[in-house]
Order: sequence, then structure tokens, then C-alpha cells
Amino acid sequence: MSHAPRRRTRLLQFAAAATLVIATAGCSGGLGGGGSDSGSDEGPIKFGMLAPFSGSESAFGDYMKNGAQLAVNELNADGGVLGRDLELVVEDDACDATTAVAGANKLVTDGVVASVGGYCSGATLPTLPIFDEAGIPMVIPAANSNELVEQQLPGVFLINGTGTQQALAAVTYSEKIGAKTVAAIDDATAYSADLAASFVEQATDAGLDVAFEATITPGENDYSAVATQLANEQPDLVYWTGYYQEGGLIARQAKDAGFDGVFLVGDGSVDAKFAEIAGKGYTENVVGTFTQTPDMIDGADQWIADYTELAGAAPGPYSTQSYDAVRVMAQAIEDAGSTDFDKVVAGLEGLKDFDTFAGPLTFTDDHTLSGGGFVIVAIDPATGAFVLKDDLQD
Amino acid sequence: MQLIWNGLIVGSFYALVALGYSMVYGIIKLLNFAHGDIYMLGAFVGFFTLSAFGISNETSIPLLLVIMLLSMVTTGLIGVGIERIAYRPLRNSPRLAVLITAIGVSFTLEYGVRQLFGPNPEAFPIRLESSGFDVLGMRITASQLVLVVIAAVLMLVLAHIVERTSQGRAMRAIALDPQGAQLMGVNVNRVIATVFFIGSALAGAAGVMAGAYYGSIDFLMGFIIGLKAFTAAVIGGIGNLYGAMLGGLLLGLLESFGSAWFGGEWRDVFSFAFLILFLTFKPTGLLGARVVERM
Amino acid sequence: MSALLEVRDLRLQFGGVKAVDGLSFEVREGEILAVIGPNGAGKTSAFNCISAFYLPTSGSVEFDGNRIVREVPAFWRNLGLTHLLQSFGFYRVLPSRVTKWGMARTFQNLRLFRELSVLDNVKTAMHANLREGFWSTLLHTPGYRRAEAACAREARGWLDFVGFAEDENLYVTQLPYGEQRRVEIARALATSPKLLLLDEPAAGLNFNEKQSLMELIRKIRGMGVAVVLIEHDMGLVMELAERIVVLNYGKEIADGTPDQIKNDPVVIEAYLGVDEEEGGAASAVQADGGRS
Amino acid sequence: MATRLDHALKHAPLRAPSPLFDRPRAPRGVFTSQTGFLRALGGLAVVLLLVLPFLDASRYTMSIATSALIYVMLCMGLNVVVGFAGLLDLGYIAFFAVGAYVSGIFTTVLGFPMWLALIATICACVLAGIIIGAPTLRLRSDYLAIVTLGFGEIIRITANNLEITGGPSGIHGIPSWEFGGWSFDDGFSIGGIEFPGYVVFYYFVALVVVVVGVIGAGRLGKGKMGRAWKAVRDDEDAAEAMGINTYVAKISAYIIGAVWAGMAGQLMATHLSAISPNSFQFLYSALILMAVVLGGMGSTPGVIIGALFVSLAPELLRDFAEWRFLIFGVLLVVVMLFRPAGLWPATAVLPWLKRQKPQPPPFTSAVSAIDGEPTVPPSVMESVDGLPATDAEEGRQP
Repeated sequence: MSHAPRRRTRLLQFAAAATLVIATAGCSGGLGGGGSDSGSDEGPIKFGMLAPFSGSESAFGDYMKNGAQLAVNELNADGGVLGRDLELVVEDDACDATTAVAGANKLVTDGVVASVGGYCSGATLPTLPIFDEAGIPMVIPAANSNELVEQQLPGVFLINGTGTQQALAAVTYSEKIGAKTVAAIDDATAYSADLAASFVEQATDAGLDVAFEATITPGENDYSAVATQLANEQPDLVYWTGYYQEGGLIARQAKDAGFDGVFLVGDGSVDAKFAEIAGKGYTENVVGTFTQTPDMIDGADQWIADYTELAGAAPGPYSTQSYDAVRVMAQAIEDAGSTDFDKVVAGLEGLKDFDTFAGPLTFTDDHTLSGGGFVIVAIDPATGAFVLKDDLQD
Repeated sequence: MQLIWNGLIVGSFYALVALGYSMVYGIIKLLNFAHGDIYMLGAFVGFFTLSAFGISNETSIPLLLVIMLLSMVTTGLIGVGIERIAYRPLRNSPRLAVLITAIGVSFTLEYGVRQLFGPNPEAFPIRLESSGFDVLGMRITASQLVLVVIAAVLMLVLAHIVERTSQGRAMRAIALDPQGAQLMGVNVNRVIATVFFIGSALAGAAGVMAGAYYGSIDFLMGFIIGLKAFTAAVIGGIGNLYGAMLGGLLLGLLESFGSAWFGGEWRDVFSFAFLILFLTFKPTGLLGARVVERM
Repeated sequence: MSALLEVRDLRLQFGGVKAVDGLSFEVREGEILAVIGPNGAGKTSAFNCISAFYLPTSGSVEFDGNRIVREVPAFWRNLGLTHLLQSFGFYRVLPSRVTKWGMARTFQNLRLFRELSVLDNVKTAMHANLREGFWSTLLHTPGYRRAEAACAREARGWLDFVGFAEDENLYVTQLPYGEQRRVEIARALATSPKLLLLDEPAAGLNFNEKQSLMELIRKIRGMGVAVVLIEHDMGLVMELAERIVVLNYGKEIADGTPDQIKNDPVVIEAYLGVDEEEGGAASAVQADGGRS
Repeated sequence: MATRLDHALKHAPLRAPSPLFDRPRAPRGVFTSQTGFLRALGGLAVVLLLVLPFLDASRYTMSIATSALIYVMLCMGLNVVVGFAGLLDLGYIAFFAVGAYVSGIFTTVLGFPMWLALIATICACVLAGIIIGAPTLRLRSDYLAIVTLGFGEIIRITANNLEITGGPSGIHGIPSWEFGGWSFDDGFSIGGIEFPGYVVFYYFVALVVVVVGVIGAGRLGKGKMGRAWKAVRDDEDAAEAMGINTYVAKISAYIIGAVWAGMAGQLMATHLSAISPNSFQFLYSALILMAVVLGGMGSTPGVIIGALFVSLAPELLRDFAEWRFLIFGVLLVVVMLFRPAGLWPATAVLPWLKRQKPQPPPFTSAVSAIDGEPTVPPSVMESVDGLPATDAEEGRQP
């Protein structure tokens, strides 16, 4: 016992000595060598993408990856960017802050020059400072919580319409169908709560009267409480901002409970699974707010074909956004003529009416989409898939 | 009124799962964490067989019953297997070890299913047509009625087994005093296996019913309901079957009202807080045997 | 010789079973008292009440001027909150407190700390009178080192005292049964008791071990510690005890010197009479249990 | 000397006769004594950790190394609760969350410097430990498990639904440590070697976690308090009979565990600069428990190994992220079945030291022959003596 501290001090001295030796040796990649984080100037240009490949959201990861990969392949096919090939580096963020930060650091270490990923707002937020510090511009395809741009980091761009814009589309539609009273339900995830809040806000501004704003716990089965509430309050339109699983259940249970208003869902719920879960005869008055998907745009069949060939599966949510994210970033680098942070950011800001699935793209001052390009989709009773119903252009 | 009815529906699910919990706990004092996942497993067995036959959007009740029996047998056997592999070797080791094993089993089941069927929720192929009608202020749907009836039948069957048959007597004997029962020539292992079979079968049935009623199943559906079922079992007095049923219904009602008053997001907080208070002041539950006063 | 422990009309009831039914006796300082009785006579239950492990239904236990059984005010009792209050530590004495007052006990079936070394087992018993704080432990202050050293010295002293011959660093599970018994007694002594309750210390010991046990108990008494032992082994009891209390069905049926007890018709009728069959079977069972 | 030793003990009426013969002093030195070897091992580990950044200072390495160290801290805390005191806590991540959120809120919302937040964190965790422990520690082990689990969920859901905790997207922009004007983010350079902020922070965390966490928990585990914990774990009644107030012992273990977790949480918040509720799900409680069980409950080196495994495995096999929990689940079962004491059991003796321990001499009596037989549960004994089996079994085994 009594001699313990002596040994420890000796050890520490040894440690210090060893440290110094190695420090002076200055190994590459180590502190001595001052390992640099910025990407190299030869070889392919690396785009990094953080997306969920494990955890509850893992389905969306593949949609995003394949979309981006398709864009990369196409760009490489006609000469790449700045005469260099593009390479897509994908990391898992599991929708969890810890994993996301590790992944982001891994991308930085791998020397990516641009980030085209980000699905869960909660997992994307902590990665912003990392990419910012490393001087890596981000074009975020899916995550679109307003908090992402609130920090006003120079390199952060959103090409998925923000909650505000989607909520605006929802409100516009409500007015269009002449709804008087509306309600909002979210599933307590960052994006969903955000969207519901801004829907309620804008609806109130638009003079609609908001019956109630409810929050449910995702991952359960029984939502009879909120269903009953809907049946009792009978709003003309209810806006569900969460994902399709709970969405389908709520739509079904609400109808069983006797609710017969319009069931408007956010983009998280726009998926063929919605109809399956809700079941036959529960989807007549289900509509959704969504950015256009290729099957809604004439002449996009070729794109779908290409995607399906690449991925072996049909495109899903955020495939197009990821595809566009890569193209936007590539274009900006092309314009900037280099992968230098400031130049690329300037390039992104300078983009004018760049053609994307969501229509011509121009970034606003706060680096979000000017339009948002949200449309109203409805469920096709035959296939259960969502199809374009109203592009809200008039 | 509506709240009460909703509560009863959820409660009957809790009760079915809680029964298994309570039986297993009563007989080998093991908190079987994996029980909720057996429930999930039941749903997936049903899903698998149905989609294997390419059935989808079916609405026939007989088919539902067939499938239910099938997955009851399957989950029952799985339950027995789990007991044999994971729990029996540890019967004489400290509780902590067995508990941790149970958690391990639970993880294995959940993520095993996840690997087999993928992380996304699946739509259950059988749906009960649910034309709603109003009775004294409550909106009741046919599917809900079917559900309650099946649950009630299952519970009655169980009650009969435990009360009337020799197996049941053996169970109660072991629950009271394992060594004593063994001395009396009861084949403890066989009885415990039976208990696991029955408990798991009930959970499996509940799983199928949930699938048919709600329509969507996923690999984590068992976790929360497992916790709730345990809460129900404790409230009713763990180890006591009628307690489990009572507790299940009670918890269902509590949640139904709780989420109506505090809002859905606080529902779990509400029921867990209730559990904690309950355990603090009446650890033996409503119908539980009163333990001797000691330190 | 004033009374060290006074038990008055002690009653303990489990549901219908009257485990202890109006037991009264007293222990004088520095004497060896044996409590005997057929199985199920409620000896261990009585022990558990005296050492505050069970809360008796009624009766009073006074040890060295401290009341071990507390009265729950009628008000609460009528409200039926007795159990609740006592489970929260109101109107009751914790066994640890009783131990601090100077009453140590061993258990019928060995209850050593299985994952602690022999030395640590004994050290643990000195918890109450060891000067160690949180910070001194964290910082390994000289005070802490002294306390640990003193603690170890004391513990070794007790191990030697009970004639423990093995390596003190072994885990108790590595020890033969007899040695485990010794360690348990050493552990009890390390709490520096005035009164030592031994619950069937001879259960499962062979002849030689019993001899050395008797010697040890006399040695303990020699240090001025009163000893109360529950024992089935009549030979040992008759040879060792100065006074014997006989229980049957939770009631005290006799109290006196070994000779008085030997010739007490009631006792013979209730106990010794059936010793051949029942006692034999009983001690067999005890031996089993001893091996836990 | 002797008198000072006596003074070290409180007055006790009965004193042991001084030892009859001097037992051989425990051997010292690196390879001849358990403690010596472990200390050397620990020292070696510290050296390696100190050297690491000079070999590879890439952000990725630094960040996973930092997370790993935080996990070690966390697991040391849980080890006190589960390993030492034998209290199964399935909501342990809640304390981690409390630490992370308290420091997050103090620094971002209230704008305090981090060191103040640290103090606040510790206080908050002590408080949380008491609030959670006080009502529930009287419960039997399995009830305790479910209740702690419930608490974990409650904390998470609450954090998810409150305004001040930033709701579902949590808190972001948590500053790093700063003293006066200088913040860790600035980094500094010594002798021409540039130390970026994250490396400095890594060093800081390494020091705090390894030195305070491991050594501190280890020391507490060896002292009076630690013996009390282990006694409670092994046999609650016997512990009580030894004059240990088991309730106090339990709650002290619980509080210490809470504080360790809180400090870990605080470090994690600073490390990630952002925290969100879904980092505090039950899964992570289970993971930490897994680390402790796998490594060996109550064994410091074992737990460290477990922590490193659990935190590094998912990073090293990122591509198998899908399989991670399945693997963990199977591992838990297998470990419990075949190596219940973990990879490095607390009772482990270094293989080359085993020989030196004298084995008990061959014992010839009838008793020792059946010494090794399986335990007969106490219930039999009690019931033989007229007590119902139930009450005697309460809370006896963890």
C-alpha cells in the first residue's frame, strides 16, 4: 500500500519521457506530423454522406445512398468534376448523436471535401460544427429542421424544404379545400414536432382555427386516445407530421372512432407502406404534402429505370433529394473551379435556377430553398402508392 | 365512457401478456424480460405463415383462429426452448445472473427477428373488418368485440387449467415451495416447462391478435408492452393469476385516462410513475400474498 | 450478575402459524445459555426476533438497557399502517443498530460473504467502529492507512483467536466446512459484542471439531462475553451450558440447569422422549442445511 | 505505532488478543503480487493513452478514443452499483442523461462556464441518486431492476417533451471548457507541436476518466465502504448482522454511481457539443450493463475491458452495425451460461500466482467430503424450523 504512490509517479515520469521521444520522432498522422484534415488535390473528389443504416430509420439510408450514387455515376460518366472523378463515402449515423459525430469525424479524416448527407435532424445538428471546423460545405438532402440553419453556419445548405415551407404548403391546401378547423399531431421527433408547430403557427396566422395540437409516442400500437379526440373534435383537416407506421395506425383508428375529416400527412409518411398499414378502405381522404418524386414528373421514367437498375429496388423517400444534393454540390464545385471551402460556398450561393426534381433551385440568404417545391399527393386506391394530386401552382 | 372502453381493449392485451409474466415469476421467481418479445414473435410467426401462403388483406375470423393456434403452439415451444437453454442451467445461481440472461434473450429475439424481417414495420395480412357502432356513448367496433371475446376465452381456459387439472395443482405446489413439491414427487422441470409453454402461448396469441387488430407489427413491438405487462402483473400482485388479469385491465384504464388528461406523450411516464409509487407503498400488489414483516 | 438480555412474553405469528408464543427468559452477563427444543419449536424465529430481523407480533426485548422492540402507536396500528411505517424504518430497530449495541449472531446455515476473502469477511464486521471517511478513502490519507492497518491487525487477531489455520487470503468458498464455521464466529466476535448468539454452531461438525468448538465457546465466555446457543447436540449442550431454556411449539416449557432439565418430566415427555426418531432425522436435515 | 493504530479504531469494549503469530506479509513487486501487477498494467495503459495522439491524431481516432474513455468512466460507475453493491440498475443511462443535460442547460441556456456546470452536474446527480434511490432501494433486486428501467424511460421522455431540454432535437452548441479567456477549442502549441482543441480535450478527458474514475472507484471499492457494498451484495442479512446499515450502504453506492455517470455525461456533452434524447434509450443502459457483465462484475480491469469492447466494437465493425445488438444479446446469454463471472472475474488470481496460494489441507472428516455439494436454498432450513419459505428469501441474493 504505502509504496503505491511512488510507483505511480515513476510511471508518470516514464510516460512523459515516452511521450517526448515519440513527439520528437513526429510520426506521420500524429501531432508531430501535424496530420492535415483537408482533402488532397489529386485522386477522386470525395463526397461524404451520413445516413441511417442501422436503427429504426435504417430504411431511408439505402434510398439516400442509392440516389446519391446514381448521381455520382452519371457525373463520372460525363467526365466527373474539374476533370476528376467523384467518389461517394457513406457512413452510418444511426440517427444517434454519438454515432453521427464519430461518423462525421471519420469522413473528415477520410478527406471528403463536401458533405451531401444528413437525415435525422437530431443526429445532423452535432455534426455541423465538425464539418464547419474542417471547412467542409454541406448540402443536406433530407434533414430540414429549422434549427439546422438557425446557427447560420456559412457552409450549411438545405435542399429539402424546411418545416416552414412544408407547413405553408399544408396550410395552403387546407384553405384550398375550405377547411375551417384544423388539428396537428406529431410523434415527438425533432422534425415532426418542428413541422407541427410551424403548421399550427401559420394556420393561426391564416385565420384557420386550430382545434388541438397533440403528440403521440412512436413505437406503440394503440393511439385510441388521440383517435377519440379527433372523433370528438371533428376538425375538417388533421395534419400528421410523423412517419408512416404510426400514421397508418392513427388514420385507421381515427376512422374507426368516427373521424371523417381530411387526413393530411407530412413527407415522413408518404410511403406505400402507409396504405398497407392503414388497410383497405381507410385511405380515401388521406393526402400528403411531399416534394415531387420522379413518378410524378413526366419523363422521369428513365431516371426511375436507372435507379432501379442500380439499386435493385424502386426509389423511395429522399432518393431524389440525395441525387440532387450531389448534383448541386458538383455544380457548385465546377463553378467555383476548386474544392476550396469559401469558393464552393460562394458557388452554392451563386446557383441560379439549377434544375432539380423539386423544380428550379436557388438558395435563399439563409441557405434554404426559395420554393420548397411541395405538392399534394394522394393514395392511389389500386396500388396504395402516393400519386400527385395537386401541385399547388395556382 | 369511450375512454373506459379503449382502456379495456388495451388492458386485455396487457392482461394476456401479464399472465405469462406472472406465471413464470410465480413459479421460478424469474422476471422473464424476454416475455414481451415472445408476444412480438407470435405476431411474426403469424405474419410469416400467412405471407408464405401469399395471403393478404384477409378478413376471415376462422383463419385468424387457425393462425392464432398455430403461432400459440410455435411460441409455446420457443418459450420451452428458451427455458431449457437459457434459464434451467442457471436455476440455482443468483437472481442477477438469470435476470441478465433474460435481457440477453430478449435482445437476441428482437434483433434476430430484425435480421430476418428487416427493421421496417410490416403490415399484418389478416385484418378484421371493423364497422363501428355506438352503444351508450361508446363507439365499439366488431374487431374490438372479437378481441375481447378471444381474450376472455383464453383466460377462462387458463383458469380452468390452473384450478382443475393436476398439472395446475403441481404448478401451485411448486410456486409455494419448490423443494417441498420435489420431495412430494412432482416433476419440477416438466411443470416449469409447461408453465413456460402456456405463458408463451398466451403471449403469442396476444401478438397475433395485436397484429390483426392494429394491422402493423415490428420487431420492437414487444418491448414496451413487456414493460407494461410487468407493471400490470405487479399491480395485480405478481404470481397471482387473477391479479395479473385485474392489473392488466386496471393499467389499461389508467393509461387511457392518463393520456386523455396529460396528453399521449406523457402516457408512459404516467404508468411508470404509477408503478414506482405502487411498488413503494404496496410491493405485494392488490391480490398478492402479504409477506411477513421483516427488515 | 444483572440481566443483559431480557425477553418478555415474545410472540411471533406468520398468518395462522404461531412460531413464537409467549416466550420469556433472560440472559445474565457472561453466562452460557442454551436454547433447545424439537424442530419447529421456534428457536430460530425467537433468535430472529431478538436480533431484530423479524418484527415480533407482540412482546418486549430489552438488551443492555436498549429496547429492541418498539411500540407502534395505536393510532397508526388502527389505520393498519404498521407494516408500511416499519418498512420505512419507523418504530423499529434495525439489526445493524442492535449489533452496534453489542449483540452479535451467527446463522443456522452458514452466511459468510462468499466473494470476499477470509480476512475481508472479518474486516467487514468491524464496519461500525472503523474511522474511515469518503475523502480519506478516496485520497488514501495516512489516517485511512492507519485505520486499515489496525483493522487488519484486529481481524488477524480474531482469526488466530478462533484457531483459524488456513491462508487468510483464500475465498471462504475454498475453505472446508469446519473452517468456515470458525470464520463465521471470528466475524461475529469482530463486532466486539457483549452477547453472542450462536445458531446451531455444531451442526455438521465432526467429533474433533465439536470438541474445539466447545473449547472456543468457553474461551469466549472467558473474555466476559455472554453466549446463547441453539443446539440439537444434547451432549454438547449438557456439557457446555450453565442454563438451558427448552421450547416447544413456541412456548417455553422449562428453564434450569442441565441437571434439572435432564430430569424434568415435561421435557423428557416433549423432547427427549422422541429424540431417537425425530431428533435423529432432524440433525440429519440440519447437517444438510449446514452445508449451504 | 500500536497506540496510534488503536486510535484509528473507535473505542470498542471487546478487543482481539494481538495476533498470536505474524502472518507472512503479502509479497510486493510487479510480478509477485496481484495489486502490483494490476498497478503496472494500469500505468502501462495510461502511457499508451498518452502516446496515442502522437501516433494518430486524426479526428476520427481522437473522437472514438474520447468516447471510449467516457464509456470507461460510465462503466466504472455502474460497476459500483451492480458489481460492488449488487443492485441491478437498468436505467443507469438516466444519470448519464442528467449529467449531459444539466451541463448542457447550464452552459447554453444559462450561460455559465463549464466548471460551474460541472459542480451543478455533480449536485444534480447526487440529488437524482437520492430521489431515485430513496423510495426504491428497499425493493427486491428484480423489482428494483424494472423500477430503475422505468426511471430511465421517464427521464428520457421528459427530456424529449420539455422546452428547456430542447425537445426531441436536444441541445446543441455546448461550449468546451475555458479558463479565463482561453478555451480548449483554441488548442495550443508546445515546442512547435500543435495541439488542436479536440486533442487537448482528449487529454483532459483521459486524465479525468482514467485517474479519477478508475482509481477512485477502485479505492472506494477496497475501503470500508466498499467492503460494506460487497457484503450487502453477497448476503444482505449477514451484512445487517455485521452492523452495516444496508440501506445506507446501498444508497451510498447508488449516489456514487450517479455521480460517476453524471461526470461522464458532462464530458460527453462537451465532447459532442450536442445531445439529443435518443442517445439515452434503454438500449444504452443495456449496453453499459453488458459491458460490466461481460468484463466481470466488480472487477476493475474486467470492466475496463468490457467498456472498451462495447464502445469500440460498433466503430470497428461499422459495416455490421445491423448485427451489433443481436451479437450483444447472444453474448450476454453465452457469458452468463459459461463464464458468469465475466472475462476477468473479480475473484481472479493471476495464473502464475495461483501456485503460491496454499491449498486447504486434505480434510478427512465426513463433513468436508460433501463440502462441494450444491447449495441447499435457505428456504428449506427456515421451513424446517417452522418459518415459511417466502420471507427468509426476500432480498437475500442479488
